[in-house]
Amino acid sequence: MAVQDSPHVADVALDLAPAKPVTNTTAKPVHRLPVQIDWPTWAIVTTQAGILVGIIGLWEAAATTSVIDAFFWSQPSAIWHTLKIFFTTGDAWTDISFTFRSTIFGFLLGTAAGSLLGLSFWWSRNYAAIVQPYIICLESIPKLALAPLIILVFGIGLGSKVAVATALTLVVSTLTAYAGVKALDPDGEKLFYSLGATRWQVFRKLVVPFCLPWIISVLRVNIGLALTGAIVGEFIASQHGLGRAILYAGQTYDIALVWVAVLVLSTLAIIMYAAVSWLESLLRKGTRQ
Amino acid sequence: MLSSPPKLYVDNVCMTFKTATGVFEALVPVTLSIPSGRFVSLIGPSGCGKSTIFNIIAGLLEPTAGKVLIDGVDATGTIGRVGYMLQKDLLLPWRSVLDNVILGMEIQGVPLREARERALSLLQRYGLSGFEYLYPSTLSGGMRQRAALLRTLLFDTDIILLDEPFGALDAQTKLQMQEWLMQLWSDFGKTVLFVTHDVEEAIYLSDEVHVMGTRPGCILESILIMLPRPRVRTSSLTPEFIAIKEHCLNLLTASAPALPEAA
Amino acid sequence: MHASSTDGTATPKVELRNVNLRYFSLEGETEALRDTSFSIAPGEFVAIIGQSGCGKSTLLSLISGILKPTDGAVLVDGKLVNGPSRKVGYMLQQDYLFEWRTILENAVLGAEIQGANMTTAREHAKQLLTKYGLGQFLHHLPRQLSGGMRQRVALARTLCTEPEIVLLDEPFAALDSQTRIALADEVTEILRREGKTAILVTHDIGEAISMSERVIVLSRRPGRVKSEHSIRFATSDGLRPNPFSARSAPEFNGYFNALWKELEVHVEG
Amino acid sequence: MSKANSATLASASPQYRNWLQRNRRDQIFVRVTQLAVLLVLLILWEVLPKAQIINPLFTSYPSMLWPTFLELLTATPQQASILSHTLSTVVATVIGFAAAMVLGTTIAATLWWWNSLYKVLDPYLVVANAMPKTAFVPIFYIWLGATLSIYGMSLAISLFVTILMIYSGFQSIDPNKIKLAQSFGASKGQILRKVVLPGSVPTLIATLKVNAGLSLVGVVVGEFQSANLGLGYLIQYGSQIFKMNIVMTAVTILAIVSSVMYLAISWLEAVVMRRR
Repeated sequence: MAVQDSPHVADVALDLAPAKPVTNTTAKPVHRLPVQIDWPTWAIVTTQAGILVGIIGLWEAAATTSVIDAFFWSQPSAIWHTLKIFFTTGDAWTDISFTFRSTIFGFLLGTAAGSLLGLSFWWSRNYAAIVQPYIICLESIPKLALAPLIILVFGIGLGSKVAVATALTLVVSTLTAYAGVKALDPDGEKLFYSLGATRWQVFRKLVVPFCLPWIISVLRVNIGLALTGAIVGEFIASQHGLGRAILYAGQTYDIALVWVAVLVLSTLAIIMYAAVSWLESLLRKGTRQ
Repeated sequence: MLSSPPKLYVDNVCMTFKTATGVFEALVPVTLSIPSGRFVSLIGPSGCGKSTIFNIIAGLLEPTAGKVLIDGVDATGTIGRVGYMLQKDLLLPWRSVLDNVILGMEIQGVPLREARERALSLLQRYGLSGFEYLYPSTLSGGMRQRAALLRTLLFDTDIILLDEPFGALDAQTKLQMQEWLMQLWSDFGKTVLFVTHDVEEAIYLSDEVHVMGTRPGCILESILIMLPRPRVRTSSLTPEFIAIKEHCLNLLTASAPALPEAA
Repeated sequence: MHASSTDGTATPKVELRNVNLRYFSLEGETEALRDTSFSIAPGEFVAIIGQSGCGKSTLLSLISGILKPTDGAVLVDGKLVNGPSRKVGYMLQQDYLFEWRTILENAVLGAEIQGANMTTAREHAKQLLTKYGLGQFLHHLPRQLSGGMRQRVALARTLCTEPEIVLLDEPFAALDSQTRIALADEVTEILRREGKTAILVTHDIGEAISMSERVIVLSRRPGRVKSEHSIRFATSDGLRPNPFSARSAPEFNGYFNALWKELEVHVEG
Repeated sequence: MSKANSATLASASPQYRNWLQRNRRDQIFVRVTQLAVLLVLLILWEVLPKAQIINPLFTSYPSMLWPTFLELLTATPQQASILSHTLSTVVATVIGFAAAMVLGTTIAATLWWWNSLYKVLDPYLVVANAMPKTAFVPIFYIWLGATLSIYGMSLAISLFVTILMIYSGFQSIDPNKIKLAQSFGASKGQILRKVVLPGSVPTLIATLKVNAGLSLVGVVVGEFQSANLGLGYLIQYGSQIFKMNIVMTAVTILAIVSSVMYLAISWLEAVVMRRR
């Protein structure tokens, strides 16, 4: 290779080396490292905004010129109009508050109970072995399928929505906290015991702080699940809530209202998601000082 | 030999990185001239830019100034010219040892059959027979390093760069691997550039040791090791060896920043 | 300096009498140690070397009281060991500093667990950390420190509970060789000065020779004592040289070669 | 019980025999307790409603499951057989998650290839991922009709998770492995084919596990609203006419279906991971 690439005969001695088992036959083409050109931030932001504006503009134009059926798809101007009505004379705040409360209660209840349950598996291998198949069974059932049943038992009020949201978040938290317990390095426990620690001390000073990152990591997933639980609960039977608004508008073919309710719901979802992400980063800082 | 250019010539290479806090000088002009078939070591404290030099020679990093010449031809910024073994073995867990070893040839477009044939005979000769079809996860640290080294050798370049290949091994395995490497080097006659933390290892293996300093990275001194070859373990007991070792350690301690130091 | 023979008149600090240890699993039983006996005098520094998996670390777990022998007896100060004791400090291979605690909080962990007076413990830990050159890092987090510094914190944590016996399980294995030599020097010096009895388990023959007064070689699994070697260096002041100078002492190579042969090192494969 | 064969047992030390015995006792204890818990739950479920301590209207009885299942097996003019319901749910789930895997991986690879595109789409992906997809069930029904809307929901619910998970899997490949391939002169396509894709197989399988569950949820929720076919429909229908035995039977079958899917993926995982 060297010989072919360069006019200098650089290395006669090497090529004649008798012990060399592999001889160079292929000439290697010269490659350079592929260079990636990153767009500047302004170009990225402009494109991002452009996509949004483009979609809205096209949609409006297509609906006005009857390229798409405005009855089925509605159009941005009609949605804007409905949005104003929804907030001024409609039930916007009642619905938002209902959905928000179901979600938060379910989230808190499910996460707290689930994490404690998961951590408790550290205490006894037998106890964990006994309870585990039930937890896995609960994991494998799509909990949302139980929603009609839960609504039946808990009634059509706030309680049933909280129950659905709790059912969804509880199992995830349990399994995640248990995963943390299983990831404990036995040497860490060894160190504690070599210092003469009791089981309770190991739990408090090692197991809980060690598993906290796991418990925290599941918060963002859980807020989404709790919201889904609340919405599906409202689909099945409810008098309030954004989920009910979407369902009701769909059934009456008020597509603009469906869009409005979906939009408001998505905004709520993103705000809650962002809040939990912020909480998460705060907790992460807190637990590691 | 005098008229021919060195196998590898690192010509006044500088490297500065832009960071949030300003400009960081990783390397001030570094020049290395390495004749064909030499075994050359770089030693120095962490952060002295050893890995930066390697990345530049391998073409993975463009130097701020200076050139890399291979056989007298400008090879700055071209990849696939030298065999580069990184610090970790980086064996791909989804490939058998054999298929890991031929990765370089495969990327260069050598037909699989031919590549496997070439690799098989080498694996058998250099202590990996019986391991060809196993997956890396079943191998010990020493075996993994052997596979990684053979992968580098089979890439079939005249120059190979070894970045602390034995750093993660336990003391005994490390000694065995050094013997094994010496064997390979004398069989293949490659030009080797070797980075290590271990002064004794550097002297024991090399024809020439470059001691590096830090902040910014530079070469403090180049020391020719005139000890006779083949070397044996007892070479390290000779007064010459000890003298060189002490000299190196003195250079390193003089240049090292006062401990302790936050990472 | 100390009587290294087992028939000494004084009670040995640590004694193992015909210790057997088997690990049980569903796949079968593994014999880690067979009929192992030795004793260690107060203030002695002993190294234990052997191939990987020969039961070196198991020995330390036995002495610390975390494991119980299947047969035989482990004694500290002539008394049977039956559980972790405050007399024994254990330094593991990994530094095992907890990320959610500051350096100082990590160092006082032992005192905290043992319910000692925290104000004094904190003072003591501060003194130790300052002595080891970590005075300005008391409130840093472990991940802000380099490997060598982390090991020094682990040492401070071990010594903070004032153990009489210090067990070192390959404490430098994860460090690069320059840091390793420097830290070995420091640790040996500290342990000697404070008159601790120390047991070092290591892979590294050089480390064993340069740090200890006696080297015990374990055979392959099941581990048993294969041989013992007293390490002595002739020095002008009659004191032991520090590990760094021990490495270049004329006796070093003789010991090295003898132990190298003992370990029956073969090329793997 | 144990894998220790008789030959090793014969030579086993008394302590080991003791240990094995204790271990065996523990295992038996665990199994017995598990069964006992199950039995107690079933008995409570059977007895409490019968004794009118809890309202049987809400709970049905475990003894009703099997008769109800047999009853539902035969199709009537108003009601399809329970087998058709099950099949419909399974087909929609598989279509949805298979489509999500293929589409998601392709999109993730494109984003890996073209980093600026990723930066542009990143906020949209995050928003789409945070949105409760189930809220779209009514609109999907209007746009896509009864059957397609269920497939659509099944795809929509798992697509964005797939893209984000696989993309972050691509990102988490050890950069040194990429560097290694580059030092051999590899092109971007070679890096994708030889390092990034095979290295992401564990991520792909993890995604598959998440998706199977998600798609099933999407299908069931879709069926609540729209279909006259599917297990979700059966659950909703049963609860509306207060026939709890239908609901319980359908939920049980759903649990079996989802366990089978989970086991199938775990088996696939074991097969793939055996080579690592």
